[in-house]
Amino acid sequence: MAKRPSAMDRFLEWTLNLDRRWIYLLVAVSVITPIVVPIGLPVTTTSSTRSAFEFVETLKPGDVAWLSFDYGPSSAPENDPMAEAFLRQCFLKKVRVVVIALYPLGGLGLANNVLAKITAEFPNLVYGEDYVNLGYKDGAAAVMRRLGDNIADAFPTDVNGRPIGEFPILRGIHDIKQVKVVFTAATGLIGEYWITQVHAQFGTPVIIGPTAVSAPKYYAFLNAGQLVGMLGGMKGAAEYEKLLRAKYPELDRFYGGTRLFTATKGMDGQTVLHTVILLLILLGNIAYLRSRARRRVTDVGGGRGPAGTRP
Amino acid sequence: MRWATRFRLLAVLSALAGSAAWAATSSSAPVPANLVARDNPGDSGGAILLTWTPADSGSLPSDSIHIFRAEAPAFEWKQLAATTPSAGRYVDQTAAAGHVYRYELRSGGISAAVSEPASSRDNWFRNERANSLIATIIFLIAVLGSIAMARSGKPLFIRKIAGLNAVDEAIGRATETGKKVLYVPGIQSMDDIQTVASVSVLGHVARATARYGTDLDVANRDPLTFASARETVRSAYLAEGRPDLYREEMVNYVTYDQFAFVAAVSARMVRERPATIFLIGHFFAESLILAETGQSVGAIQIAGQADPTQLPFFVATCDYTLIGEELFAASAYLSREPVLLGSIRGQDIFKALCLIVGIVGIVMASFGNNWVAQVLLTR
Amino acid sequence: MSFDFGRVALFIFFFVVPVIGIALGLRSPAMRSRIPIITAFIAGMIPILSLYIPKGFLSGPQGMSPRLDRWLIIVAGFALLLGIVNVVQNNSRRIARRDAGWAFSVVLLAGLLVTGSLGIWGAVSGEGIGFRADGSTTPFKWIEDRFFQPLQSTIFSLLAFFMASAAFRAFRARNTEATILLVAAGLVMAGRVPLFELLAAPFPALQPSAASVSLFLGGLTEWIMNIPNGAAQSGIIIGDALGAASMAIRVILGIERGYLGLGAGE
Amino acid sequence: MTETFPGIGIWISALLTLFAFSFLYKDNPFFRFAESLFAGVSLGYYVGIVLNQTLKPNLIEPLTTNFAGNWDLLMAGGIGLLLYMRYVPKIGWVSRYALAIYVAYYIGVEFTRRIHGEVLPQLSRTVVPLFPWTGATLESLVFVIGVYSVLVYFFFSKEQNRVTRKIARVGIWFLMISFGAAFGFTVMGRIALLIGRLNFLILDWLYPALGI
Repeated sequence: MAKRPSAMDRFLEWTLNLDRRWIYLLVAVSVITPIVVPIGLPVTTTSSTRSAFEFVETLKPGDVAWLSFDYGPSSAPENDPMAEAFLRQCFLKKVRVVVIALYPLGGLGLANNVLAKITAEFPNLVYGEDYVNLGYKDGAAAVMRRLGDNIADAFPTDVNGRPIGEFPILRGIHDIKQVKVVFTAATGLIGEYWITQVHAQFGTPVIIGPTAVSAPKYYAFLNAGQLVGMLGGMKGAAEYEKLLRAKYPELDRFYGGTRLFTATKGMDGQTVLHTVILLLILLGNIAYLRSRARRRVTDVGGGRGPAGTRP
Repeated sequence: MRWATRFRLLAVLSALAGSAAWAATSSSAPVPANLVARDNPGDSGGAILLTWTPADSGSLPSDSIHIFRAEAPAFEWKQLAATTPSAGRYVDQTAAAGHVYRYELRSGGISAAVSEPASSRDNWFRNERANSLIATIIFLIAVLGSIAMARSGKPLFIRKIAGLNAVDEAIGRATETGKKVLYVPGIQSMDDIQTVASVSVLGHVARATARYGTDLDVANRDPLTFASARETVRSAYLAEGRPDLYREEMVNYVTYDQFAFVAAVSARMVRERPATIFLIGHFFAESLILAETGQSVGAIQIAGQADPTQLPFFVATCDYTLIGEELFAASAYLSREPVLLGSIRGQDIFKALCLIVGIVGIVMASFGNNWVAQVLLTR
Repeated sequence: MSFDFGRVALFIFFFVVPVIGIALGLRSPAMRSRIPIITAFIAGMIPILSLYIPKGFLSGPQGMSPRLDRWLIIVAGFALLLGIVNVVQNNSRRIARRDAGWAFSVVLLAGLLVTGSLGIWGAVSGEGIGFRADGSTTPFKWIEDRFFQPLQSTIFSLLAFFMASAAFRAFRARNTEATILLVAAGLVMAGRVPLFELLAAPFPALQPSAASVSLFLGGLTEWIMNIPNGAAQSGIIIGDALGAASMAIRVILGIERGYLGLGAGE
Repeated sequence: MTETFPGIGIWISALLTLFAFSFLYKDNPFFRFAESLFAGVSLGYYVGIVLNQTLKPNLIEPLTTNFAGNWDLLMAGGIGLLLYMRYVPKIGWVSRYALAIYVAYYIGVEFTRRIHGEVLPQLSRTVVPLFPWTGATLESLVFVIGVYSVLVYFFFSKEQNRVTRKIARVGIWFLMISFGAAFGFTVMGRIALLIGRLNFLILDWLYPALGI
């Protein structure tokens, strides 16, 4: 005699057959509410982000750092805060920054926008001395080979076409070996090339800020000492922002503003939707396990149900 | 070559690499002495290596020493750099190739040591990368040797991947219920090796559906993949002697737009409720709609992809997933193509060597000798 | 014309040899596949050899390898635009035959034409495609900021919806592997966001214990990412690297020729 | 403080964003319009960056300013143009030379990364002491078992005997934990994109438009 499905089972069955667009609505609401009503949940830092932050803190005024925009608009909400936080930290420490972009699908536009936004916050910076934007270049792997010997081979001019010989910042820097750190905000493969090609062959320390989708892979490179730090996705960016504001309280005027998008504020929406998705997975699996248990009672032979397969 | 002999060869060669990379440094002396200047080894020229017996800084007037350089023929001394006496070595990166230089160490104004003339030149081998070259040579021997063996007709063994049993079982289920089999070979073109592997798995599936007379439907997004999938299915039905069962519209081209393709195929799943769905090839995140719809129509789903980004979702939604290299092993097992069989065997040999070197290294490290880890580090 | 070995060697390998190959190929089709394999071998070996041989003629400032790098930056630019030719072909054919949805092909070609010509204008006029010297934005950049960026990021943000719906309707712990996966996923998700602080927000009394639970889960997640995940990723990296290295060898030695658009036998 | 009324640019971005979101309701012409416009604009974007950032500074200017020193770049341009010959009927095979150089060079550079930059450093990381028993060596033991069992799992040219089948089983468990971790991270990655877009729609468009 089949076990009669309880009210709970009927409810679960009903929710499972709901149109998927109700779930889409639930997702939209879970993201919109924290934007309209910010919660301000705490952020805890992890060792991979702390080691990145502390390494940049060891740089001395006048050192040259390298920032590479290897992502596109499709991952800007995760990577922009990383690039902005790194630039603010360098400019506060009087570290000079060379900016390039190697991601074809939109890297250059983001480099221009982020640089314009941050240099507006530090009015006394001089283009060509404190920072320079060398723009985009095709053939990322070939560009990195040239950076190992002679930067001018790959980037003869800056983003506006001016020969790089004119810029004092590059006078002491002939190739990437003399750069103190390369920070790559990355989405796909190009970020990995900095580790397995530039660091492996030229030794320049690399910090990577990957999207959350590609972050798990970089724990293997972090363990092997091929990286000096990593910011994993939006959470990594929020951790870096927390460390930055703790060390440099004067940055609160940028991070405090209500309208400015920061990774820390984004984490509110992340938390709400993480909770919703965890509940959805639990609910879905409870319904699945109960229906499978019920079916096992009815099929004495314990054969495979229509949707089930061998356990 | 049997593994035992290959292992002895590796041990000898890496010992050679170990000694070449490490020059012993002598003990310290009161004043930095016998300064030697010579071409920096293993580079493209333009650098001169200075080595001197390091002095303990206590016995010197100032705690740092200054390096001076004089270029032939004038030989007037110019300050080059400053370093600590205990360093024992310094590399002058600014020495133009072919020019002759002499170097002098001065501490607190008094000259401590002067070197013979030296000039930099380009060298034939970067000895710091000997380990990487040896590993590459061993890899070449393993892979090219295995491919040559496979091409010479020697039958190479590949174990049957568990996934292929799942494939046959899933087609059996479709035959039982009389419903169709839907196959999606990924959304990339034939220049993606995962699509090539998927088409060879499709050949196996088509032969099974030809044998059992099950209805087959192959939905394509890329024109090139569509052409080679149609060719594969037609020859599979011929090989099984059932050309009569082959229908032109079995292999069809849906559309090129990524999201439109996914929406159209999931609508087809809901309409025709296939018993078995194969999602094998290179997919991107929107493939979640396919896996979810397939699950909701109660189909058995077999997925397969080499690049790991989609694998977590396929494992969570599908009944069986070919993971990473398994997809290529499956296509090698099915196609018996000598080059594929040889490559997989060559890679396995090198993986076995990595395991052996790793375990030997761990045993030695456990007894305090960290030499293997140092040998493996690349610069 | 300064004579140096690197430049002349590349001239022979990548100009003289292809010209001879094309001449021979015009007469006998067999040559059309054999000589490109030689060119591929040379182009593939130069970067590999320059990793180990620093000799001037190969890796020096004017050697073959640096010069080939500079060439291949330029060739990569041309290759990036290769896709445009068959997109224009397909879509103009779609418009000519008034296939279903040909209006969207018009939209596609219009977008390509306008943005492309603004890009060309930026190069010809010297204005560039970013900020002008006085800080104002070029028309190309205006289109990038207002059309390109929002479209790309929104189309990708749809994936969050698909994932949430699949989470509810499709992610099942149907076998041991999927169970381990979902349990690890749950722990990592709960460890990377202040989940318990959110749940305890309306109950001040629970907040300290919520914070300690989050701290513990955060530590557990970090351990999962470093050790079990780190180990598995390291194994995957070694396996994939050997697969890609063997594919590279097969292409450079001409064993694998599919990329040239010809069968292995031809 | 109330933002100024959003300009035409913000309105266009917001409209295109809503067109793209309309796919959630169902596949409709507005979404197809947004998707096609995106495909066209991104190809036009490639033309802009390739011409301005690569061909002009690295090819055209060196040839025009110092031809004697850079005449060999002509061949690079020639190879690039040769790629396009594949679309010319009958003599399309000529483009094989350009394709051979392009594909073989970048796969050769990839080869320099794979063994030198990935296999050896990762293998070197697994060579760690396992004695004496401490917290650290125990953790190293788990790590080493993980790496080597995954390697054994991807072993195909030998039949699995009793021992290797168990080791491969352990390998699968490590793989599943790392897939679970990747799953958790990917969830955060996808949500971040949505937060970015809705943040734009609400704070940069809706609020200023409503004068909040």
